[in-house]
Amino acid sequence: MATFCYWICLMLFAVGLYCAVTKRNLIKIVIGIAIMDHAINLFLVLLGYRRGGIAPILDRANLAESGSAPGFAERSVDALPQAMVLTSIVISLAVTALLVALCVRIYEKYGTYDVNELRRLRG
Amino acid sequence: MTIVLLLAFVLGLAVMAALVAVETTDTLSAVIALGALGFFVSTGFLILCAPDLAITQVVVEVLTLVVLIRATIARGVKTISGGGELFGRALALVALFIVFLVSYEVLKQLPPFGEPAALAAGAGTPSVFYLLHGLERTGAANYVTAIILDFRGYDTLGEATVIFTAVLGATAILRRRAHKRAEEPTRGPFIPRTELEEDSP
Amino acid sequence: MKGMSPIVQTVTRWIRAFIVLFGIYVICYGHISPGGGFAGGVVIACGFILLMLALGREACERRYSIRWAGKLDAVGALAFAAVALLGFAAGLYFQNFLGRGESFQIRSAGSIPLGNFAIGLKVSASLFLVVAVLSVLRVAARRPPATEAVKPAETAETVGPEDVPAAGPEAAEAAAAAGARQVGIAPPRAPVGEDERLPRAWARKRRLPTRRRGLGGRR
Amino acid sequence: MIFIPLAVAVPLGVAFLIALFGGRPRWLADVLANATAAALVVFTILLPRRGITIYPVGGWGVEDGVPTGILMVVDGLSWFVALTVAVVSLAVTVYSIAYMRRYTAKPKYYALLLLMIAGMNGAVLTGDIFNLFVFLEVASIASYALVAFGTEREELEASFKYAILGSVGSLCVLLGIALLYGLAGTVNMAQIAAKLRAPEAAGRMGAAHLALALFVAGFGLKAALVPFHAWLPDAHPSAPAPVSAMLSGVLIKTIGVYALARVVFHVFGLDPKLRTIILVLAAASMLCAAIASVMQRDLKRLLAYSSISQVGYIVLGFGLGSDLGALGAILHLFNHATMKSLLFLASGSVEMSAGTRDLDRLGGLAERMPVTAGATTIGALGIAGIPPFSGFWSKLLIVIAAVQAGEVAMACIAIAASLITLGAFIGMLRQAFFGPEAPATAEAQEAPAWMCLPIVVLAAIGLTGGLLLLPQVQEQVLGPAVEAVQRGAAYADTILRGGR
Repeated sequence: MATFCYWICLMLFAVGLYCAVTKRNLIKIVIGIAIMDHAINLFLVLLGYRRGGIAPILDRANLAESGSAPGFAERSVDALPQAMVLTSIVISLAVTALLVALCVRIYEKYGTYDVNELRRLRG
Repeated sequence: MTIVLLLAFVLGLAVMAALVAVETTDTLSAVIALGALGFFVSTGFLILCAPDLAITQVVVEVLTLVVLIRATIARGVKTISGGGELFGRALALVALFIVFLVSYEVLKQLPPFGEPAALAAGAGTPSVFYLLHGLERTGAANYVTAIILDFRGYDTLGEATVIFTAVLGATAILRRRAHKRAEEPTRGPFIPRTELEEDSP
Repeated sequence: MKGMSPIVQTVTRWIRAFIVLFGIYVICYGHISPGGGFAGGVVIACGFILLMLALGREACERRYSIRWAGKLDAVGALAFAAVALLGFAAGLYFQNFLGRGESFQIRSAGSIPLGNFAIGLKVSASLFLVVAVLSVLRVAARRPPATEAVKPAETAETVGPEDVPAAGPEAAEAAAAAGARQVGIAPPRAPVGEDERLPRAWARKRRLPTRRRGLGGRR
Repeated sequence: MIFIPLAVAVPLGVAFLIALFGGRPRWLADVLANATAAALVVFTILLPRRGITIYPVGGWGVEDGVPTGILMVVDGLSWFVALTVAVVSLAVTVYSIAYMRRYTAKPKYYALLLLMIAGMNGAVLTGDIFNLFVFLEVASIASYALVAFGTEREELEASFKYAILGSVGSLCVLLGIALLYGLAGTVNMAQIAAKLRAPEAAGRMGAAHLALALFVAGFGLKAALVPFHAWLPDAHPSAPAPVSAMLSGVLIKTIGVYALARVVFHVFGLDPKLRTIILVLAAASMLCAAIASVMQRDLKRLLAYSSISQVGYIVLGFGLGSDLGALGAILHLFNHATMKSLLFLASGSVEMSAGTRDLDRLGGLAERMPVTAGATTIGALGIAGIPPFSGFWSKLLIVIAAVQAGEVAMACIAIAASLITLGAFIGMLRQAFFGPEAPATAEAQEAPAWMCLPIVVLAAIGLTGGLLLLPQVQEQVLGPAVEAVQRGAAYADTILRGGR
């Protein structure tokens, strides 16, 4: 049961990979890349979860309740993967924006979003 | 135990949204399904005690939707139906099955869901150091921001550069005219490329 | 993109101030409460994009030219690089060169709030720039150019604004070559008379290029 | 010591400045970019190359075995690759002064070029695997935009294909990093290596091997090894000449081959199974790409295919695992970087003055473009492995190392691929430069001065490349690099001790 969530993330990654590889519509390929990105971000945060943990954000109530910073450290969830995922989310937004810019420009030149059409037109 | 059930429910919905995004023929509904996937992932972050990520994921998802819809709805894009070549799909399905087998075998070797290797007792990992000394060393109460801007600020510099590069690249790609016309003044011998067809008819 | 109904426009004008305020709050309190430079920056970018969607690109164009967004983007990036280089003052690259202050206050984390502000400015400016640039080209592709002879709508030459932000001398020189051009971004538009207020039916009636015609039209 | 962060911070800062002020005086972008490239050459020469130097970014060093922040690690290998990047970037920026006049938005071009250089420097100098991914992404996104800089039909399509495959490669690398984080709980390369070798990790080797497979796939895709090379023959020819020189010359080597070598040698260690996989990939790259390059009629596509096969040589050299193999691979990395960028820059000159790249419509350019023709001959023969030029020495070392390591089949494949490449290049030279006059090249003239200067300098480096093997020179330059590659497990222990 414990690895069920990991397994779902890898399935999401596989669905994204399948979409990016076999689809003929440019926008679908970009969606496939975005799905893969979501899957890996979720997988990273899952790896950092501690059973019964609380968010790694300290405030007066938390500090008072858990006595001292080390006390809080025992109860808090791992903060490092959250920092990495924050970076990875924004990277995936940047890549999606660039790919959409390419798609818009390709549509303007070729008049279609179909990958097979592009190859044929290039001739 | 309820966390795993809740997560399984949310992730199951996420996988369903992904499958809808992949299999539907209309591009616009595919983009909206991607949006739904993003919001499920954001809910998953909330369940996993990552409020920073939930906020960022929701807002970034809104922006991804705006950008993607901008590229689809304006074009009145026709539905590109008709499957990819059958052989490709079959090959992909076989590959998926192999990935499923390998991953199930491998994931059993990862530490179980509740006990991350980074926070294991006695593991001299940076994560334990950040949780122990985050407040006193950096003064920031939000450990994620402390890591992003102080412990690993160099990552965020790379991150800011990634956004800057993507935006600069998008504006460079979307500029109206890429090659100067022959009559424009340029120093040195200038011969426009012969196969260069004009940008627009 | 002619913008949405007046109700949406007025509501947007009011809400946008609160959205940007929330974004600034998320940035400033990034090191105390959840949020931070990225989340706040994206919220502010959404505020401006909401305005652009609601009021229509031309109206938004006159107030926030895309060139400014490009400049702010680079200024934000330079600010963050400067915060990093100031770290040398405290000895090593990226060091936290300010005192730590007492915790749970806004001044509490030394150079982290500075980093948050720089990242927030940078992310909001650049993401607004991307969406603005994407919408600029798309509109141009559909609108027949006001200056040249009437051409069938789909094969209209992509007028659009010259080389969108900071194109520098080429833009000016190309602008001179391409005939009279208003200052700023938007190319000469037909007066906001009949073209703007065309009935919505006209827009829907003109069929967009189907696969076959698209090919023919394209060549 | 201070030059380590400056090697990344200066190109970033100048790129932001160019994007801010780029347009104002026309020459500002050119001057800033070239000054930065020159400064980078000086910075990289002054980097400390002996042993391992750790630069704790932000003051968070290694505290009793725990790396508390991102460490910038400089050893012989990263020093040498950073030097190669700096030399080729200087040649490319000088070349772009004249070549990029035909494009609009030149300041944006220079900003993107500097960002790519900063990304490569960041990826080479870091000791943190997530940081390596971030800077790899910076360099890749800048190269996607630069490939599509001309916004022509085939450039956009090639750039889209490259961007999709590049993104899939980066995502495989990120998934590998996530798996390693699951296993080791850290992202510092040295600590990952230590934890993977620790006793209690023995049961988890299956996940480590999956992560390794993902790294080989991801970095192999960035390095365009054969099963993943589909994007390179489209992306490089359609990019502007200076961009394809940077892509072929250094980009596939820094974020592809160097990253693969760093992960394989210092994080996982080279065990026999992995060694055979790498050798098979290298052999496939060498042979298939060389055969494909013979059949090309487009000048730049021919060069692109030969890039793939030469990367195969470098991966073969590293894969052998012996000292001689590493020496041959490192020298070939430098030789191929300088001479392939020379060939792509020369093809840009040919394209600019003759107006076309199609070999059938080119001919007899030698009289009209003596400098370009001479330099191209040096470059082509150098890569093909003709004795006096530097390419010969590195290929010879790799073949000898292969024979010594008992991989005679690999040595034969290497020699065969070298002969095929020689045939392809001689065909190209005869067709384009020394053949009969062709109508398209009737009014071709020599390229402007700014474009000939870097070509001549790179040709000179090609001629004198063999001197790097002189005993006292080699000990200074190549010795630290080979020692860094062969350090293997000691890399992690030295860093976790936080010292020399």
